[in-house]
Amino acid sequence: METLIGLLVAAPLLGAGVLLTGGKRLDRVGHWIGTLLALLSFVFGVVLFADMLGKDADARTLTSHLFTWVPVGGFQADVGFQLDQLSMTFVLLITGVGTLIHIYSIGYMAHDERRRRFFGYLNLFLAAMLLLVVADNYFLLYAGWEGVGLASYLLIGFWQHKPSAATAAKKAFIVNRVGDIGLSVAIMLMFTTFGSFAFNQVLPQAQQASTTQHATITGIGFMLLLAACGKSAQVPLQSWLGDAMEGPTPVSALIHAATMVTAGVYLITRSGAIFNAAPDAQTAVVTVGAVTLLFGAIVGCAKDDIKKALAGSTMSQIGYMIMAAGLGPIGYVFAIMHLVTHGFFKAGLFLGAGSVMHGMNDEVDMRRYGGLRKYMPITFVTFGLGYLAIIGFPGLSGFFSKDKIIEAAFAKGGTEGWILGGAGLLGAAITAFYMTRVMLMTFFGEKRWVPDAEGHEPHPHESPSSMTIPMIILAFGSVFAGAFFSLNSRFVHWLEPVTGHSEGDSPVSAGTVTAATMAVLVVGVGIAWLMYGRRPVPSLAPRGSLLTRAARRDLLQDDFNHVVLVRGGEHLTRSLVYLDHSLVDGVVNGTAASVGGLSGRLRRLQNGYVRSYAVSMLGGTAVLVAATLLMRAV
Amino acid sequence: MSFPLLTVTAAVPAVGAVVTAAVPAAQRTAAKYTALLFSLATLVLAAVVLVRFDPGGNRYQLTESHAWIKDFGLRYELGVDGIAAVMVALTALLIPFVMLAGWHDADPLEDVNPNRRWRPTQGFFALILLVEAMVVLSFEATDVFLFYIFFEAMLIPVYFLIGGFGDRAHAAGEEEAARQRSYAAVKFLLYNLAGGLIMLAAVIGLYTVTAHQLGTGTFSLQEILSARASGKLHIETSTERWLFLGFFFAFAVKAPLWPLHTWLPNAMGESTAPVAVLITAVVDKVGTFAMLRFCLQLFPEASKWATPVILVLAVISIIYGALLAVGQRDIKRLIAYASVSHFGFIILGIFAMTSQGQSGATLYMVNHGISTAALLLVAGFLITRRGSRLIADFGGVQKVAPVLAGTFLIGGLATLSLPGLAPFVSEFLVLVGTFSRYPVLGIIATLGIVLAALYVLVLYQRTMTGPVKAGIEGMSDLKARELLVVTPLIALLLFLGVYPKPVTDIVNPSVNHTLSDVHKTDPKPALEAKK
Amino acid sequence: MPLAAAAASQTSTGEAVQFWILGTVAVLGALGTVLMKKSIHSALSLAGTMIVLAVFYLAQGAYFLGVVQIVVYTGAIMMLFLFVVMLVGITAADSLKETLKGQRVMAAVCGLGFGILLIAGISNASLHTFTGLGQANTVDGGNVQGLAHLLFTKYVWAFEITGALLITAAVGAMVLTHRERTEERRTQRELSEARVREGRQVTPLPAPGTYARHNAVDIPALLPDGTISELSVSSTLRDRGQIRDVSGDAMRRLADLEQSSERWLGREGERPAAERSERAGLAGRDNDRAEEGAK
Amino acid sequence: MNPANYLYLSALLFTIGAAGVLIRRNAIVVFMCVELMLNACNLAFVTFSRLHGNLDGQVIAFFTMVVAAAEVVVGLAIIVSIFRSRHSASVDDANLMKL
Repeated sequence: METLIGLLVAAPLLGAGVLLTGGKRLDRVGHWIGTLLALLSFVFGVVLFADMLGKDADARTLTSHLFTWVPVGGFQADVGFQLDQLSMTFVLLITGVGTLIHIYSIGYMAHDERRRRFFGYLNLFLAAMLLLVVADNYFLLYAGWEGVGLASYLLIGFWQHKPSAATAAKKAFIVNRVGDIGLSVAIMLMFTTFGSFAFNQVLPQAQQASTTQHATITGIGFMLLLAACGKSAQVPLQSWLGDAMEGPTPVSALIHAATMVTAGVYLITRSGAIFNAAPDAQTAVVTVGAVTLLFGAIVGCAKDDIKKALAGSTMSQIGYMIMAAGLGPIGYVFAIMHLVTHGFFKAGLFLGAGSVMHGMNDEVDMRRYGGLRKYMPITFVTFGLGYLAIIGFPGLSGFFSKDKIIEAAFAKGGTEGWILGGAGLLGAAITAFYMTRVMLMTFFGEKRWVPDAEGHEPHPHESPSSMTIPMIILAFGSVFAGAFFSLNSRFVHWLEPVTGHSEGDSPVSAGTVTAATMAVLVVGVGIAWLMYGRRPVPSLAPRGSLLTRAARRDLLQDDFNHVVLVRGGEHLTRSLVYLDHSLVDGVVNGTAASVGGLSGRLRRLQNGYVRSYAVSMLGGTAVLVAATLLMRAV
Repeated sequence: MSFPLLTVTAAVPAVGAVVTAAVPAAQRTAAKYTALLFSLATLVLAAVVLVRFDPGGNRYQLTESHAWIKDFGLRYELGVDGIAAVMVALTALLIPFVMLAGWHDADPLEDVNPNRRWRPTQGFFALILLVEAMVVLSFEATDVFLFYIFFEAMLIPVYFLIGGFGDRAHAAGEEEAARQRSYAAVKFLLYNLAGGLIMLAAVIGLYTVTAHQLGTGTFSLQEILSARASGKLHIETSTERWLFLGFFFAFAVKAPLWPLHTWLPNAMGESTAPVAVLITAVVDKVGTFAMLRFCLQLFPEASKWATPVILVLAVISIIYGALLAVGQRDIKRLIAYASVSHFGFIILGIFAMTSQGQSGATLYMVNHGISTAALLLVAGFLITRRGSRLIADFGGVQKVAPVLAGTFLIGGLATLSLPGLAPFVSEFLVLVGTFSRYPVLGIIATLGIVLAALYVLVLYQRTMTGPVKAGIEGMSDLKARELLVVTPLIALLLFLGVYPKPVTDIVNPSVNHTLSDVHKTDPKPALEAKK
Repeated sequence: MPLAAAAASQTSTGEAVQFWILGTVAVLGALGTVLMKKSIHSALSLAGTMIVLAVFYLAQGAYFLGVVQIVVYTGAIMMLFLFVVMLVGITAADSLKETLKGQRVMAAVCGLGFGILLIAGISNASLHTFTGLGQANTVDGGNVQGLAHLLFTKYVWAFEITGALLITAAVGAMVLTHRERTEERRTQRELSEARVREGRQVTPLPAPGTYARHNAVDIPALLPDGTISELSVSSTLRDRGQIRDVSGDAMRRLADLEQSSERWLGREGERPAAERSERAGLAGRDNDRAEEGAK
Repeated sequence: MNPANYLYLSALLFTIGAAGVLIRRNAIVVFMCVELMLNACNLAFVTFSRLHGNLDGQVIAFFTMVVAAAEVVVGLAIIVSIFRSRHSASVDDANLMKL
């Protein structure tokens, strides 16, 4: 079984290797190879899962040590895997959703001449993401962490001929790198504190270490949070996610909705022991989560680009998860549960959006959709189910997971609990609003279609079955996953051995919270219907209020980045280039010039007349004779 | 007497240089193959050195020692420790690729009378082999003066390589190109000569100190070390500091360390890509290597005394080099400044005085050699195709030459230390090694990884992505010869990224020796220290 | 001059007298070498000094060197100098006016300083008596044998090297003075074609030697109007200013000759001198024309 | 007579020769002055030979003569070839040895 973990990672890695180096020969079968290997990986995952279910709840962790990666003195980095329930959850999500999206992409990318490479990149992503979740130490996790960043970079920039895509890819990678500083510093801190960075060394000792090394542990917590912010697009490192929608839609579904962006949640949950020992860091985590869930939701309300609206939603939903993870043992399980259900419905929503775009000549502006439900029935139904799931319609999966998080937030207790719970409720309302808006603008109302840049009239049509089948499966998941997990607290029991779980004592009862959630849901949907359902949607965006305009520009965060970081950086580098040339080089060149000037003077002595030279020779000889005589005399 | 393996390893390229230079003018291709053959033979010998080296054995192995000039205590002493063995292997490894990449760089431009006795091609390849011989000898020499001789002598062939075989892709025309080329070559020479002269003074100073205290002066590293260990030799603190500074200055110029770095962008910008690789990946490594071997071993106390300043300079190099790389408009100058940043990491690792730092620094030397070679050689192919090295002249290359773009990206990703590629391991080791003793410097240095991502990706974005620019449309993809250059380098980057253990196993014992020279041990983890 | 005494350890009064007289000559010769305006005079002064030195050598028991000094130095090397002076031109006298600023002052300072230092050094040494060469010159049976013994034993290596040097120098001198022909030798046809093309002097150059009394290459031919033809004498002579003027002096001498012949014939004082000279000029021109016609 | 007198004479001749080298511009005369200096040295050698009572000094003087001969041969050849190309025997005219 242990070797199977390695194969789990190796299968898509092999796919990536073959597809990326195979050349044009594989163009015709490349997508099949990619999909098959993703499926193979999923099968391995299922086999492992079945094996795991057959064991005792406390003995389910599988480990496998492959080889020593970097052995230098006390620094022993291993390539070793650890598969426990938490990893298993991710493995299934990644390989499952991943396989579906591979299948979807066969149809979606059918007309792209670089489809083989696309599948290579997707496989590379799967491998890196699997490595991330099955690594048994932070160093190897870091490798997977950067690996998914690379895959994300390659896939966002897949249509490299578009400058906007290339810029977005670069931005994603660099913002992620800022977060990576956090992870690397965290690893260094672990090394200097614990002498190791393996999960089984660091985590059990964290609690005890916090008595003597409290500041360090808190530092580690903050650094891990920075890393999570980068990868999971949390404030203040969220700016890349919206731009990342430049990538092909399956990429947005897989990487920027279902899996990679949730890696931050995984990291925090995995490092739960550290956060438990560092309450200050936990406070920071919940703050970031709460801010982001509102931030993302507000941004989502203002975007007219369907994918960017969904991206705002992703940000907001991950905010929920981060907030839950920051709550400690009362929230870890629900963070992961929401993560899984979100993986289903958000992937489904993105695939639906992709299907819509596919039918609408790649138009992304929702103001130019409208009335599509008749033309794309399957897409409409699956998208609709995803919509109901995300807003938390009772009985669907989003209802169970989100409700639990809000409950847990209240259960945090004290003022903090109220604030977080309130933020969660507000977020739920806004979620209901913007998702209803998306739904209404896309599928209802009258047609607002316009010809594309080349003058082709859109002819909306249902997508091929390779695209609809994954959507249907995901919709299935969005509907039933939540209920399945919540029945008998199945998910809680499943994860409890890894993350630990405590109920907490909520000041408000579960029923009250559910009622409140329902109430805000109705309010959100109602407002949206009033604004976009009853009235026709203008096909050009109105100017909007100050908040709307700010939200359209990602609440001015990009402008801030642009002014402070980009412009400032440009000025800094430009002035440094100038300084390097004039000051550092100038000092040296100046020395050279003054020596040159001096030698120019001295050169005059060298007048080319042999007789002058002879005089100096004779003079020199005279001096030597004089010196000899003097030495003798002395 | 056993077989003088080290001498032969250095002698083969030296003989090769003579043979190549002697090939008749018209037989250019024969000259190329001759040179390649000799470089491959050197590679085989270097591999033998690596295999014969026993990590568990003596500190210096395969030693050779002969009196040279008795009256001055000069000895012909060779020997390798793990670090030197690895560096020799790196040198021998890169030279064949440099030659293959520069296969046509020294071909005479068309309409040259074949009967003329002008033989630039022979000269180019002979000079490369000569550089190889000198570099190998300076890695192998355990006599300070012997080292000094080769350290300085290698300037001469490099000078001619920069000044005589410049980049043909120059925007400002033939005459301006020649002017800048000679400026770059002279700057290179003057900087390094200045460093070398100061070092010479320190070398002589060391001799007088040993002559004074031991009766007979010596330059032999091992004699000095054993004399110091037995207490016969005691260098006064102030003397030691001055001697250290003399040595360090020369190495810092060569390395190059901020603010002595400005020769590198000129030299790399004006020379052809293979020569630039030779400079940054091979020749400059002698500087950092010598810091490890000579500065730390000969002057342990002074090294510790100077450590704070050097570390700060190294961190400045890292950040400064990276920031300047972001601001460059010329591909090769960008890579040059990136190298300045990377050399900052190497020096940081050396002077952090932890086993992670120094092993990381040694590994970094190897990895930087390979990754820079990969990136720069592909950049060279790119530049040759377009006839320009300005970033602004490129765009959309990925569309017309995907393999070229892909290899360029991999080289770039290696440069920005992506996990899975070799430089990541070394960079992280250096950072961990630094952090465990100097947390603040470690964190500042970590910022370098963001800047690295910035300059690499900006470069990639501007040259490879976006719409296809004018002048790019007909660009051909990599040819078989070029693939032969790039593929093994990339394979090596991947291999060492995933499994660097073979190298670290050779390097670690030597690093521990060096650390014990400076009486330093790794800091204990905080938890254990508490107990 | 008493040869035996020269080898003795003591200097005789005779030697002292000889030293003071010949030493003065040597210094005068040296000064002459430096200060004479014409190089030929310098060479002769130098030869004088060298001969004096040869005498000094002999006086000091260096018989072989004394002879060599005269035979090789004064005889051969100075001749070589004279040859070169001849080649370069004896009248290419360089003025003694100094052109380099400060050169003369510096030369004087350095020279004087050096001389004073040397003399001070010598006077510092306590030299009172000669050991004398009596023994050294007799042990091998003579001065020449003694030198030969040293040369072929102790100094044989230096001797060989010096021999090699001499050979190299001889070859070097040949290489240096040998003029490499850098272009194809032009045939007579090409030369004549070039001459016609240039159009300046199509015909051969006029021959010199009007009124030749001997091998008169330095006497230019006269053109019909009585002026001399520059082309008829070698350009080297022209540069040296060694063209003999025929117009006045020679005419007069010719007239004298005619006069004396007339006297001899007994027709003295028939015509005035002016008329005679005019006729002589005419005759000369006729002669010229006849010569050109013949060519 | 004091043996040093020969040496004084030698020094005097040498100095005069040296001054001649510095003052004269005609290359041939310069060469003659060099010869003069060499001869002055020879006189000193011969005198030393007599002072010490062995023949080594004379051997050196002999070598000096040979070397002087070689030098004159090459030197004059150089003068001739310079004269050919520059039509001057002045050492000041050969002043290309500067930047």
